[in-house]
Amino acid sequence: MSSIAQKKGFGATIWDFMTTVDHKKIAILYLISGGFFFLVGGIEAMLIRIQLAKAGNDFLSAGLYNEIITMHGTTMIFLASMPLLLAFMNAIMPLQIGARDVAFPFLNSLGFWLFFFGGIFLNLSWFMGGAPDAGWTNYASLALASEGHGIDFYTLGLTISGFGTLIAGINFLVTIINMRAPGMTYMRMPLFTWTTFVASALILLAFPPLTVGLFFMIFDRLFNSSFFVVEMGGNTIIWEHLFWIFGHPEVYILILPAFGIFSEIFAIFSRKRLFGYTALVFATILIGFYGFMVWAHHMFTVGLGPTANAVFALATMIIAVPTGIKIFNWLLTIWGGSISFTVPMIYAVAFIPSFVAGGVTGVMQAIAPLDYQLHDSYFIVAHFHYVIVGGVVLGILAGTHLYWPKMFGTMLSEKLGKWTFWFFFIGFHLTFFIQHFLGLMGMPRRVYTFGADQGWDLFNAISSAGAVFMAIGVIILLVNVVMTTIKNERVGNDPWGDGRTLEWAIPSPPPFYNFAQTPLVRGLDTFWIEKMDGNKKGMIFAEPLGDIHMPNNSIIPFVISLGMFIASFGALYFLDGDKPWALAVLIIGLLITFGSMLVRSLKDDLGFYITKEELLEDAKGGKTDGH
Amino acid sequence: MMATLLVFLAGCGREEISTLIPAGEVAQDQFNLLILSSIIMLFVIIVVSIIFVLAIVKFRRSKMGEDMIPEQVEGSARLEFLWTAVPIVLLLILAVPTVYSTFDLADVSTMDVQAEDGTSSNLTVNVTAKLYWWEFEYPEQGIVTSQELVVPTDERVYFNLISADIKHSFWIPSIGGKLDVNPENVNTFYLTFDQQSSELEDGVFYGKCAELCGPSHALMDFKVKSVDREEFDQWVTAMQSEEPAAVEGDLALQGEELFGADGLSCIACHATSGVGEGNIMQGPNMATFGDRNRVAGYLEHNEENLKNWIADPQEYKPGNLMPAAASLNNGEELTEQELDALAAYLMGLTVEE
Amino acid sequence: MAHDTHIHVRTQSEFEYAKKKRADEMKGHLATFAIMIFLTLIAFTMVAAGFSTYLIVPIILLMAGIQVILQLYYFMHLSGKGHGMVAFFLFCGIFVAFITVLALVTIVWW
Amino acid sequence: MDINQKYTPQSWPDHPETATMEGKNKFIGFWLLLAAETVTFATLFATYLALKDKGPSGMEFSAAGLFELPLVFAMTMILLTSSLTSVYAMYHMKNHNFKAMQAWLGITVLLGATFLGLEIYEFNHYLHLGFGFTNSAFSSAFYVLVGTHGAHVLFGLSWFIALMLRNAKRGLNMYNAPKFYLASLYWHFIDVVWVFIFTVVYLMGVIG
Ligand code: HEA
Ligand code: HEA
Ligand code: HEC
Ligand code: CUA
Ligand SMILES: [Cu+2]
Repeated sequence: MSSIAQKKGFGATIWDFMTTVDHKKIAILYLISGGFFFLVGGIEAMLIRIQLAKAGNDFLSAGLYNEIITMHGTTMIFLASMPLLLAFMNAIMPLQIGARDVAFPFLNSLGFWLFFFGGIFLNLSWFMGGAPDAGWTNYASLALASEGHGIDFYTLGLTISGFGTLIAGINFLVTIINMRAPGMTYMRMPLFTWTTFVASALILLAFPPLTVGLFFMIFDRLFNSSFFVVEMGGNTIIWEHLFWIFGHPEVYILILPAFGIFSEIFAIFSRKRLFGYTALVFATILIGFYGFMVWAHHMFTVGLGPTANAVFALATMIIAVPTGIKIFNWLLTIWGGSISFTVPMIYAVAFIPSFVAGGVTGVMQAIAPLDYQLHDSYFIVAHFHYVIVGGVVLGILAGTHLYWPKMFGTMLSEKLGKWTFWFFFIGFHLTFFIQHFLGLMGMPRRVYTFGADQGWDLFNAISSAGAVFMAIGVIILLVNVVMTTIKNERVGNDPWGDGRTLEWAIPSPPPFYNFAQTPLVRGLDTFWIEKMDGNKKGMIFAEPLGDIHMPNNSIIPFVISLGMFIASFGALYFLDGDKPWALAVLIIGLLITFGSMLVRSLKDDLGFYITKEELLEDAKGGKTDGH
Repeated sequence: MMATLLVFLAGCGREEISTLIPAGEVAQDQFNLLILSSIIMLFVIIVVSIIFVLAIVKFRRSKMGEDMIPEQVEGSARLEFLWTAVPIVLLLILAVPTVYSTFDLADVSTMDVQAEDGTSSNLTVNVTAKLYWWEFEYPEQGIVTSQELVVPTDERVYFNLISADIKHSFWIPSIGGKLDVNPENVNTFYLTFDQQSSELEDGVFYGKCAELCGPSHALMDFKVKSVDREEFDQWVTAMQSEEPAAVEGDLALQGEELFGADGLSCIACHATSGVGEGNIMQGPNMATFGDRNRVAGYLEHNEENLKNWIADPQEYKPGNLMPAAASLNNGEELTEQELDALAAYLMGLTVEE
Repeated sequence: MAHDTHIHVRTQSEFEYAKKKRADEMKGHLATFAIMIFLTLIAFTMVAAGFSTYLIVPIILLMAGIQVILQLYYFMHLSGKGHGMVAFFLFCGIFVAFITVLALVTIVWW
Repeated sequence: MDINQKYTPQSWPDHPETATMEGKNKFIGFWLLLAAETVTFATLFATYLALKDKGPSGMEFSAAGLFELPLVFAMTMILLTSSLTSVYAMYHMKNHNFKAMQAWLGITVLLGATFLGLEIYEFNHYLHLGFGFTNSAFSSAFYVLVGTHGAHVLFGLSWFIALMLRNAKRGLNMYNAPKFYLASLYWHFIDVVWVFIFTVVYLMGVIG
């Protein structure tokens, strides 16, 4: 079943994607669905900005507005940013460490489908009686009081997709621990692999508190328990703690892989080795570590008392140090380099001032007494969009341009790319810079309207205008994707010409087994080393050409996730009284899930072999090897 | 530069609500922290920007030549040390006032201190947040008001905050930072009001609910009247007089009738006397309605808005807990005349002369 | 990858030695088990005997801690070869677990 | 790896659970999962401690009044012993003695099932007393914490049983050795959690 035997046709392609366990195809699935959700979240953002464009606007009703901000935040964080980053991790990380696939290809597929069905489930709330409306933080007292099933869609949907993410995290960790090519020591791993590693570790330890919190919420709302019911002795602050014990590491789960992408870009397009590689690695680990000790900075105004506030304030400030180390090492990387301003590079360059601006406002918020003023005001909205849009989204856009040729074998247009950049970048600052001042001028966040008597009209109008620029930028990107896909000009191994790491040593897109022979790694930036040594092949090999063992495709992950999806509807309507079928649906769903898990564990799935002959055949098939 | 920028921006915000124009000691402390941290942050941004701009200007490929392969530098321990140490120093500068202020602002030890004559020396207000409105009880004075907080200037006022339903957050931007109003426990803090609100264009400071609490979260406003101690004492005395001021005029008398138990029973939820305890009635206390700055906390204070509100409260604050007048009137809409009467009555409720 | 595991047949003496080592190890496990039972007995007895709460709580928590270490290091071979990363992550987990518990018993407030 | 490859005690490797790449992956992945489970249970414990004895005013049940130690003591002893028996099973697995391994696993399963039976009895007893899941924050936290542990026991038992049945005819090989090993790790982990449950919930509960 080498590439020669691949079936064609639309139905077959769909089936292939539904059953695939190949990390590169799963990456594409993540990219498409994450991209889709990004558009959904973006449209929600546009609705927000339209509503706030002028004082007393009645474009959206109060209740609907709350649903939209909740879904905007939830969608962007859980269903857009994270999967898009997981897409790059899947596509690139195994290549960077010279592996044939991730450690658990089957689980990789399961992780994707769980995320996907969770996301769909969450968004179906729009069509089934209303979306969640208690903010993406879903604070317990409001969430329990919320009518309808919106909150239940939130809790169940996030539970399912959370499991998917947890599986992905474990998978990447094991891959990096166990599957590195010979010679690829930890301190030779590319920075994107490192950030994937740390982000996955954060996923591993941060998602359980969220899941437990979500379960409490599910039990409270659907099965009458009383974790958060104050009259019954419950305590809503527990939810806040659990949410933020998860929530703060979560923002580093988002930013670290983006840091990784930028690290690659700075090195590639300055033609220079990363300055202070070791420092960058340790800064990454430190950020991950501190990330677990600062969550209560989201809760300064809760009333935890001055001791707790002071401790968490100081702990939070410390994070500026490792982050600063990263910033300065990047600056020193481009310093003395030979900078080529390709699209990925302009994103990376633009990221530095944007992110620093967002980071320093974070440190201001860490000053607890000052945060009493800033908390829940538009200053916060400005802060986190600066770090998220100026860090994570720019990282995703940069990564899209950088890795597009590796994933699809064709380049995105540089010219359109620059247009996207300028629209998006200008729009971004226009939208969010001014929001700092709105916050300082007393505007609370999460307000669906504001009076003309508050003095916030002008700045809100400017902010809304900026959002339009961002939307134009995104639309140009879509046009770019469509046009270059139609043109489909094929590229070689190293389309940027200055690739440094292993993924650039193999064809774009790589064959499904990645490396015909496992490479031997001789140092940091191994492809660069080989290139400099004049090695035409771009790598040396650790093993002779031989048979390759590959896993079989499977539909089971899809079915397991589908079962959970169905069961969730049962759980959702379980206590409704007028819906006796709910229990049946719950049981059927669980049966599908557990049944398919049983099939999986009873049926041995030993994979198959690609023979040496097939590999040789494939190599002759004429994949170009770059310039 | 940041400071001048802030001064410039202060012109943009409204003094009733902007944190940039502090009108109380607490807000002033916080504003000072804002300035201090802004300067430090600006310094950080400038340093980064200088290196950044120099780098991207000096080292473009068009200048370096297409084939130039830069030296592959590994790093520099000295530089690493430098940019670890300098931020730490900057953070230490921030850390000291942070810790000091955190404890200072949380210090309520003088709250129950008794003066010589046995009365408590500082004013305490019990704030109850309810779905979209605020109630202020003055326990030592034995009075209750709602929607508008009245406080003396130039002294510490202590607040006990509790929610009657879900979580809210109590915020008067120009007076001081917010504190959450939780359902399970009382939060306590203090504020000082250094300016009389009558000097403001609108005559009141604006207070906000700062925690998402449902559809009308955006409208859960309250107003603050800060007056000097003398005036405050007068106000308290007026509130304490058992009998509400006599109702004058036929229309208003008809309104009183409608409002009462034999009419629409508005009185079941709305007390009209300021004497009493907090957190008992389902609706706002009306004793000072005529003196208010707004209707329902945010609508301009005129009869038109008042009548509209009474006729259909949901239209103005979606999800609030006041029933539409029709449902109190056996399903029939109130006539224009009845609304006029209610409005006349309510507008006449006042304790100021 | 997986397919290249080669099979190594041991000589008789190698085999005997390995077997003996395992048997010794098993004896150690039995001793570990005895200690665990003993610790449990102490814990229950202390409570049954009704000592002061301030005395009991730290001691039974200590007993629990020791038992966990015994389980991890003896029954689950956490110090064994190839457990380095695993132990690191487990301790990270324990660290997060610890601060979570600490936070919820101290600053949910009251 | 060939699933039909037959081994003798002599050719059986010292660490069959990590002798193959798949085995090693599973091994590491499973330990990572246990790290995540540690956090999960910590969260449950933390919530339980925060909500201990919290309930509506006039709540009838508190930890000190409810829990009875003799039953818990019996359950503890049974579960601890089952930990030992699973160690025996692994001992025989390393010796490539399939029959003995299955036998010890069988004993482990029996002990585990007894434990679970007692736990069900205990819950049932509380329910009869009127201490239900929805009574109070305390009851919710109690049932969810101890119940989650019970669910883990149930899962562990099912896992053992499935492995024993599935491999009854095949004997030990490199493909299933890691699975047996992981199941036994899981069983130890369950025991670890129980140590904290009996200490924190029951012992500390009884002393108030
Ligand atoms: C990618 C996401 C991301 C990132 C990276 C960060 C990074 C940081 N965040 Fe942010 N944050 C969010 C996403 C993020 N945040 C979100 C989504 C919220 C709101 C959630 C909600 O309520 O809905 C939030 C809210 C939030 C709050 C709560 C505010 C409130 O609600 O009251 C605080 C308070 O301390 C905070 C602090 C910080 C700090 C100190 C950093 C630091 O990591 C920043 C470090 C970086 C730098 C400081 C710049 C570079 C450093 C140098 C150049 C060195 C020199 C610098 C100094 C000496 C200062 N953040
Ligand atoms: C990854 C996270 C992320 C991202 C990328 C964004 C992106 C944006 N966000 Fe938001 N945001 C959050 C996370 C994020 N946000 C969170 C967590 C909250 C808090 C929620 C809460 O309070 O609970 C929030 C809240 C929030 C608010 C505050 C709402 C309030 O408090 O009342 C605002 C207001 O301006 C806003 C605006 C925007 C804008 C304009 C963008 C823009 O950058 C968006 C740019 C994207 C587009 C413009 C896409 C446009 C697409 C098209 C036009 C597609 C065309 C369609 C087809 C061809 C099909 N966001
Ligand atoms: C079930 C209780 C209830 C009844 C009966 C009721 N109200 Fe209200 N009323 C409320 C509540 C609750 C609010 C606060 C709503 C908010 O701001 O969210 C309120 C607010 C008001 C306000 C605005 C208060 C302010 O301080 O600005 C007015 C005026 C008012 N009610 C008049 C009336 C009149 C007139 C009637 C009788 C026709 C009436 N109410 C009957 C509960 C009630
Ligand atoms: Cu009350 Cu928002
Ligand atoms: Cu945070």
